[in-house]
Amino acid sequence: MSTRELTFAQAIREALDEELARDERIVLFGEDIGAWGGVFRTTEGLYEKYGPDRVIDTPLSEEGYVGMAVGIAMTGMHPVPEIMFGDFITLAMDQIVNQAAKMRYMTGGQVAVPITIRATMGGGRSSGAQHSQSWHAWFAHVPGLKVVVPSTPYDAKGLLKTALRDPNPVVFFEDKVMYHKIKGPVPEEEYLIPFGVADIKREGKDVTIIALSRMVHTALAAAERLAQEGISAEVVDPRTLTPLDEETLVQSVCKTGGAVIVDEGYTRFGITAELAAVIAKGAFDYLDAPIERVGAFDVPIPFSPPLEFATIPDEERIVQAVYRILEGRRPQ
Amino acid sequence: MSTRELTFAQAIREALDEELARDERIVLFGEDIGAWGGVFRTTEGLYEKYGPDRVIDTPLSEEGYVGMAVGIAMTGMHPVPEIMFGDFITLAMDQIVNQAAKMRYMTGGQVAVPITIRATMGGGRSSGAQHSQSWHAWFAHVPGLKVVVPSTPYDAKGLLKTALRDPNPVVFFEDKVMYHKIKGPVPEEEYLIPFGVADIKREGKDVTIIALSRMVHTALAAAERLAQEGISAEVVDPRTLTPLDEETLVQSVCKTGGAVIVDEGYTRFGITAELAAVIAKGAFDYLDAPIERVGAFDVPIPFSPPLEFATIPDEERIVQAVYRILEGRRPQ
Amino acid sequence: MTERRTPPLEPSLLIEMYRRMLTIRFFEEAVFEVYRRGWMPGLAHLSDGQEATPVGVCMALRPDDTITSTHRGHGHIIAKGGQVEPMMAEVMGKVTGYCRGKGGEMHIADVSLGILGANGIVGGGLGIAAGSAFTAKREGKGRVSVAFFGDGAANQGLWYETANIAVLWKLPLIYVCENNQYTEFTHWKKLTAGEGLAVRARAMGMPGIEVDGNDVVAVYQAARELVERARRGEGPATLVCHTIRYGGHHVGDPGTAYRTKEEMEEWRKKDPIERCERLLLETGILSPQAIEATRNEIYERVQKAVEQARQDPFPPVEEVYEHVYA
Amino acid sequence: MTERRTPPLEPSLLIEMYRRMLTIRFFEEAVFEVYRRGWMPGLAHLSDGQEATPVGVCMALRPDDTITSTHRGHGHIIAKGGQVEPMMAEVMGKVTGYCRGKGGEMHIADVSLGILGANGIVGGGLGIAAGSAFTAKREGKGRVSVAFFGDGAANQGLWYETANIAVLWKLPLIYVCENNQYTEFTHWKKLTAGEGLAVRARAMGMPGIEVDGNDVVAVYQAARELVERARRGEGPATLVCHTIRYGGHHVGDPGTAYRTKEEMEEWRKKDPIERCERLLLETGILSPQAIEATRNEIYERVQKAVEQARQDPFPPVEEVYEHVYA
Ligand SMILES: Cc1ncc(C[n+]2csc(CCOP(=O)(O)OP(=O)(O)O)c2C)c(N)n1
Ligand SMILES: Cc1ncc(C[n+]2csc(CCOP(=O)(O)OP(=O)(O)O)c2C)c(N)n1
Ligand SMILES: [Mg+2]
Ligand SMILES: [Mg+2]
Repeated sequence: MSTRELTFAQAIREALDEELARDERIVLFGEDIGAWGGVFRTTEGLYEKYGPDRVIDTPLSEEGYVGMAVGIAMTGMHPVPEIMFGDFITLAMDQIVNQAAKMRYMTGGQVAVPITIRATMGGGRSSGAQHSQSWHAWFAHVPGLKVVVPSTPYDAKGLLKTALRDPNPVVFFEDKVMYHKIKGPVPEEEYLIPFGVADIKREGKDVTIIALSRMVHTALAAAERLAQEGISAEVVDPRTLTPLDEETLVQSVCKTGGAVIVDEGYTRFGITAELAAVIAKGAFDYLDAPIERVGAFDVPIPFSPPLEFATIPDEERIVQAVYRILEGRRPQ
Repeated sequence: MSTRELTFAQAIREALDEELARDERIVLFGEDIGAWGGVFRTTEGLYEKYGPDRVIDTPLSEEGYVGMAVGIAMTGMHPVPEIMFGDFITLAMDQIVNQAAKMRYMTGGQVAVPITIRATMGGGRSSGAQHSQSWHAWFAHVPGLKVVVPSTPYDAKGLLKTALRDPNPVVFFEDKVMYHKIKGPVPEEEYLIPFGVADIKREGKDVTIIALSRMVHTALAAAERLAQEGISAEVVDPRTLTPLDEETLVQSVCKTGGAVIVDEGYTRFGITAELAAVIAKGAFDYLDAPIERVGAFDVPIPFSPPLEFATIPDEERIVQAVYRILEGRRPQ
Repeated sequence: MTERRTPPLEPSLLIEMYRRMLTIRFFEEAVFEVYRRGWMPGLAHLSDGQEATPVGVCMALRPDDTITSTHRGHGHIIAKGGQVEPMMAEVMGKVTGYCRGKGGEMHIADVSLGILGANGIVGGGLGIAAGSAFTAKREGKGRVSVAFFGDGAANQGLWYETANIAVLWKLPLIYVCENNQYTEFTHWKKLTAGEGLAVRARAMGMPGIEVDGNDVVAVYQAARELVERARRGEGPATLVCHTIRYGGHHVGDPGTAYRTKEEMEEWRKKDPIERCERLLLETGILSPQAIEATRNEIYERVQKAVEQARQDPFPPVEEVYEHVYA
Repeated sequence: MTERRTPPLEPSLLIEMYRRMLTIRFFEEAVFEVYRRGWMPGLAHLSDGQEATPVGVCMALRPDDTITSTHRGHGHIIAKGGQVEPMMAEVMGKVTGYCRGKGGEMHIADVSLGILGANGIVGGGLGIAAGSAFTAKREGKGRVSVAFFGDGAANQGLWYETANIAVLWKLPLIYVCENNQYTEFTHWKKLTAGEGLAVRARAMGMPGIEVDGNDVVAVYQAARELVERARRGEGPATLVCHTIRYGGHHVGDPGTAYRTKEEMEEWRKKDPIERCERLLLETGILSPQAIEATRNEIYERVQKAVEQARQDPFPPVEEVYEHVYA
């Protein structure tokens, strides 16, 4: 297998490109995704290659074009609406939650609704409170949806290709800060990554750090720092939230006896809560200290950099959480 | 103090009535809440009493009238938009999450946004997948909002009056099954219930059942059954999710050593996850068995009664969860 | 004998329209009875009185054309070819229902007939309808998509957003607004600014036509023209049909508190089925005996559907986890 | 000496318009420079070229009238009386900013001046504007509410929903659509069906007026009429102002890929500030020297604001938890 280094954005683009070529039922929709190539360049060149009938610029009408995508999916195509900033997904909630997620069930299995909704997430760009949010927890709470939160170019490509072949609505969250900053190896050969399979991004034995999307990189940096101090942290990336690979998460914590859960979404009633609850139960007899949750501060994301950076989980907060676990560890 | 028995709907109506009389900045908005008195009769007679300028029928435009409420609140009034079925709140998500919840923060504290959004929740009425959902977990995840989930007429009235005096956006969830079925004592005299104070609905010592909204009654029935078997269950009702009275929940579990958490929302990434995570941490050294979570099945709510009733937590599921905890209890 | 009127349409077409309208009427009356007797769970939203609109529109459609329906959807489904037996079973939550009891009264669908679901979110189906029109255009086979919705739904932003896109992309989409005068319990004029949806549609750049929604022939003729136009690739249109529902907003509402007796009597004079019956008689297409026989036949069928549905089993509890994902 | 033109408006008013437009222009140019030098975090959305619209509209307003602004909002804020010093500090995320650095470039607000916030959700402020109009009507003091938004925002369903309500309830609301020809990188005609928002507004039952958005006098006169009408209780209106932004969609976009040089040259000929300058000279309201002095004065003020903002501190980290709740 030959590999190259691709950025996160390039990996996304390549997945779209390959699947557009493979399956002509796939159609992309979004604001300025066509001639302009997408504000984050994830659709660059696709308009030229597949034409205005496959890569479609929409009016500024999120509810409208996501709603249309539901009908397009129900009539045999596979639409891929893009939500430029995940913050705007609020406008399309009804169509995603009450329409896309339920149509199969409400019809007693008569239809499939293959939609891949691509949405961004993540702060740290000084974009203010309405362009920095991460709402993946909402969708993980909705039956009928699948939720994907890739952390590397490799995962992004493999998981997006899987989404584009899935007969169900998938909400695919891309951390916009990773688009051009995160590079990684991606094989030339085609590959798919199944949903529901967590990935151990770093092996370790003293503590488990569970992290997703961009926070995986922050967790890996924290693990590196901890390694210098002789602490061996395992970093586990669930990769998809629905389905969730509970087994791998629980097993890792059973092995290490401690868990720090890291997510860029808000802490309260967020991703870290579910993962903590699952692990607290699954690894009940193995936990040596309370699970630590590291999420965004529960405040609208502020613009000013010193404030914004304080709200988003960083290496330091993860390291401190690990310290708390190791201190709290009961004598064995 | 003299008390009467009021239904849940009557208690809501009385809170609205008293506050409309007290504060003329309060204005109610919603679909058929005026001359018709509301499809659940919670605004009955208010139109006649306060007139069409205070109790206002809106077009079928949830995004529009909730959006307007934000501007009304920012200019000194206290609007009370009603979402007839909580399922429709999807349509107003942007205005609630990106506007109401953030305006104060984004302006550096220049404005307050006193909105009380009344929304229903709850299934069990054979209303189908789009008229039975309970989305309170979403809002509890959003900084800037407060979330109230009353379980009794007494709590509903006292908490709604507090909401109507709160300078912040409050999402107030009323389980529609309780409106006419649940009756309880309500004092004639005025009273308020502060946010963030959990209420122990039944004292017990063997296990803690945490439940909210209508599930409190299901939990109380389960506790009654358990009592017959000699098991003493404490039932704790958090009453508000934001702010959350973590201390009372944790203390109860420290006392009993076991927790069952019951909520009518979906289980995955829902309310039970946060409460479980908070308790698993706060009562880490006191838990004798893993926390049990009892939520709705993770499926769109089905119409057919045998299916629908299976999805919603009932007495039996709570009792079984308690059994699992007591069996799993380690020798002390 | 008096002079016979000339039939405005093919006799076979008129007969089929009559049959479908009757089926809707008897179905709705049966559902009311089923509700009254406690044989169904929940509530039902009936469309008796409004029969001419769905039938007039759907008779202008091909089998492969699609429709989206509403909370008041039984008529749309029958008009597009839905069968009363699995409909009635669905109303009662039985496993033999169109949706195996999972959808219920408000969500009956037969996707194989091009019925892309009914919607409990008022206006919620407009996106689906526009999406189906997108696929239809892509397929290039002249298929069209129809969105049924009410006067209340017409004030939802989704209409505006999809209308803009449909005109821009020339989608074969017909918006059929059934103006039954009320949005729940409030008159549409209290909730609708300006002259209504037909005028708004024109401002969006598409034809906006209004017809007597109780005249099945008029509805058919207007729909046909707009459908043919859409098939030719000339884009979307809006058809507003003025009508009334005889019953309340749902079976628990007598419908009398906000509407006057006089108002309803005026509407009863314009009953779509009686008008169609008169036409069939006056044109000699059907004899009084044939009318009687047709009524009996359809009535019996609906009653049998009720009896059968009552016998049918509820879905087994194991099915609760099925059909969440494909 | 040539004949002098008669001033179309009070000289003092014209001077104030000129000053505000200049302030906007110099402010935007300064922000660009601040961005280029890396003195601000994030991006900025500039409105140079569009100055006549906010100024023409806001000069028709009273201090207690409110406006809602957009992601491209600096002009609205200055036009409504906002001060460049706390604006520039906000752009740089400093604690001395209007919003203590929490809002940022896209969310500058001074509620005491009736500026009810700018919005990063395109179209998201329309509800707030309609709500303010509701309160204004309730207060009965003739106050009006103005919603600024772009040609792109005009396709959001929220416009439709609030327009319906505003007409029904006769709210004193002026929708001001700044059609700067582009929604990000796509021409508005590719995204807008029909003839545009003015026509749609009329279909909703309110006046829909279009003006040359680069002619501050024309904008003022049109706005004034609609504002006075609203003050009299005659309800909402829509004013579409045609204009252009000189720069890109944001400071990182040169704005050249999707617009031609010729197109931009045509627009430059219609520069709102030059036109106003010519008017001031031709009417003798200001001498060339006075023009020069005004330009220098305002330029200096903006430069000083930049210097000061650079010195100002960031907010202390403790403030992160403040202002979530009141
Ligand atoms: C989004 C949404 N809002 C409110 C409701 C509650 N509701 C059900 S039917 C209805 C009125 C619908 O009026 P119209 O569109 O005219 O249809 P009709 O009932 O007259 O057939 C309302 C408000 C709903 N189901 N969905
Ligand atoms: C709801 C929403 N969708 C998309 C965007 C991304 N976006 C920012 S500005 C813009 C174009 C806005 O166009 P217009 O309303 O014409 O305003 P202009 O930028 O031309 O001033 C878009 C699509 C957004 N901020 N909000
Ligand atoms: Mg109606
Ligand atoms: Mg524009």
